[in-house]
Amino acid sequence: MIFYFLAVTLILSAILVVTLKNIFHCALFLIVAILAIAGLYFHLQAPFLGVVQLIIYIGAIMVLILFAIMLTSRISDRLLQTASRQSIPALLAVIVFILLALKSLDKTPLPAHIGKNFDPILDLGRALMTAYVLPFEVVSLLLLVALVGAIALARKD
Amino acid sequence: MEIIVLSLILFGIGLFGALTRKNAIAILMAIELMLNAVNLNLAYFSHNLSNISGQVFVLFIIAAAAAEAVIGLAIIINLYREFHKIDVEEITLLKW
Amino acid sequence: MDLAQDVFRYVEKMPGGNLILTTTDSLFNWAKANSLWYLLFGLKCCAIEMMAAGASRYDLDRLGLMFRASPRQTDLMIVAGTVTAKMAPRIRTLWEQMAEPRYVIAMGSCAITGGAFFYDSYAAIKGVDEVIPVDVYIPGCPPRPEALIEGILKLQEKIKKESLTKR
Amino acid sequence: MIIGLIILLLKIAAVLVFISLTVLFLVYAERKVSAHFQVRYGPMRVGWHGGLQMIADTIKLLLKEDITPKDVDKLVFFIAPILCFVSAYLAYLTLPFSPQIVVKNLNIGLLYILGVTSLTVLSLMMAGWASNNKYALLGGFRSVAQIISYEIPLVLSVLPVVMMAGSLNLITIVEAQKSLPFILVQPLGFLLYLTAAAAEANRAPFDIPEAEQELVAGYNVEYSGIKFSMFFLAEYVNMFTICALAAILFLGGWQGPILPPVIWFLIKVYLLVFVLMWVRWTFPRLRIDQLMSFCWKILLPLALANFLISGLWLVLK
Repeated sequence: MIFYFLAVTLILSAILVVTLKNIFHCALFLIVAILAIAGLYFHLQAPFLGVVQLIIYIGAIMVLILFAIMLTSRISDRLLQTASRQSIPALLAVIVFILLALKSLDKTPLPAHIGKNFDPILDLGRALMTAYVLPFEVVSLLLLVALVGAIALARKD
Repeated sequence: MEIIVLSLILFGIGLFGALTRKNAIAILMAIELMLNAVNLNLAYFSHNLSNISGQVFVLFIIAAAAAEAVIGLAIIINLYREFHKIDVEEITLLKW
Repeated sequence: MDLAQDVFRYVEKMPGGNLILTTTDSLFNWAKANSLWYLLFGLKCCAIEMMAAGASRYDLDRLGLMFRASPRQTDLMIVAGTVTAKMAPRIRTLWEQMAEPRYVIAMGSCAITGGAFFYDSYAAIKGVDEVIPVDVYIPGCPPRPEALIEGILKLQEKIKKESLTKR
Repeated sequence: MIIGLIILLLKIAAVLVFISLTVLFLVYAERKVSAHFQVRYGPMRVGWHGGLQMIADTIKLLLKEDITPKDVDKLVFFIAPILCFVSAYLAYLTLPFSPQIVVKNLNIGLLYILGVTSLTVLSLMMAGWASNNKYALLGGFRSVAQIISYEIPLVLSVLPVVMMAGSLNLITIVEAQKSLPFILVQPLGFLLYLTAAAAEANRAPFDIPEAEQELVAGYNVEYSGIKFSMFFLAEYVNMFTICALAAILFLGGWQGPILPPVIWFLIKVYLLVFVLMWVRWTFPRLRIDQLMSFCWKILLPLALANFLISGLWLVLK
């Protein structure tokens, strides 16, 4: 029940993100889509992911995108140009892609749900600090590099 | 099962947006949609197989997405300063 | 506000409607009279007296008056000082930006009639009521803070006589 | 199932009503405190010592004309205050007033509150953009830049508490402070939290987004009537939230002798609220560049150092 509600919200807002003409509204509907995905994470018993989605996607990434929109356009430029001559081939390509993927999904035997109980937060912390400690450090390095790179790109010299 | 189809549709919508949009920020938003579709898949399999690795990878992808958004937006702001527009079809500096 | 007025016009016709109406009227008028937020806006020397009235010794906050900088959120405009021909359109704009119900106090002789600039001035408007409607006039050049407070009390009395059906 | 749902809804309603009344009291207290700091009396005419002042203000704000200017983005202009209001209240879904009085005790309560409060940023941004007014836009820009900058020292100053309690659950964090409240171990962390949180809630001396002298009224310039009152109330709800969080994380929450837990909790929260008001009416406002450099050059290194030292201390203990 909750799942279908979230799924419909997600699909509708995602369609609006890629079709609306006003880019600020696009970004707002992207936020709705991200909220729906956070809800789906809670539904999948991954509450930590849901909250991280809230903090990082909405608190940081979407705010950055909104800032970029405000800096590069005005409220009076209401219309966003879309390449209409590409839309029909793009639609065809997307449909073919989805059909192919559905076909392959049909042929693949999916493993049945293993009802093993696990504490999502405790296990996540353990996994990050034992098996995945090296990737974890590499991610922090990546973030540092991105920070330096963004400052180097965006500063006026 | 439904979630895989859902994430597939979401990925398709994101792909459509990335193919048709001209505005660089709109393309970036479509790419965010695609990343989220992948994350949803990983979280679903983590739940289904009772294996925490999927969630760990979602965390890594979110970190990578943040880095990508920061660098992408810095580039877009720079482009706007240079050309006063951010339509990807009109910025043809690297085209011969 | 329009919707409320329609509703109250309808209530007035019902039996016993007048009783409901007077009770709500007095409640609403009490609220409006005791929470006059004034616009952070002064024109000339009278503005100094207005600031003094807002500060420690006279303390307009006792009467529930608080200043807001944005005209959208204010109820009362205290026109304190000479209205010049150049400033008049701005005052008109500010008044138009204020949300209903709104009140205006003309403070000091310049805002009432042009005061010392009544004769031989090409720049001064002869009274702010040529630009916007005024509810209370406070004479003086400039009026002392006590006079301003009395003017505000008079305005509160005036508000308490209002009715929702006719304004 | 249904009974559980009804009980949950009743709990939510009770908390909402309590918070709304508290907020009305806070606005009144702010006016009185400010007045007494400036050797004035504050509201005196409406009720005993102006006690009914907030009721008069509320009725008047509800009666005011609700203006929607001509060239605004109507949908976003309408949604922004609602989002601001709702996101301010969402934090109370997991904030415990005592071990029993909590709507839903989440395992990741602290993270949830931090995540939900980041929704406020969006509403401010939407309000600033949709108003189609340069003062509103500048106010929105400034408040968002300020809030997302101060979120980093805020989170870093909270992390040592999480390390010491070993949990993100707010009730567990309070119970970990049975012997001594964390403020005695983490005095620097408490100060950093309070500073960063005051900036998060746009309180003076960090209230640059609302600087009347330069920006008229910040992001809510074009709002009037009931929409403005939503922003106004959300601001005070946020102030109560940060003080409640500070009481839970650093002052030992509801723990104290003799008096019942809820009373202890409220005493601590109101004490912190009073400290914030005291700060507001004592210090002058910072400039925007001073504000930013204060965050990045002073608060952030201090928070990092505090984090590192507490980590080392916990490992070596």
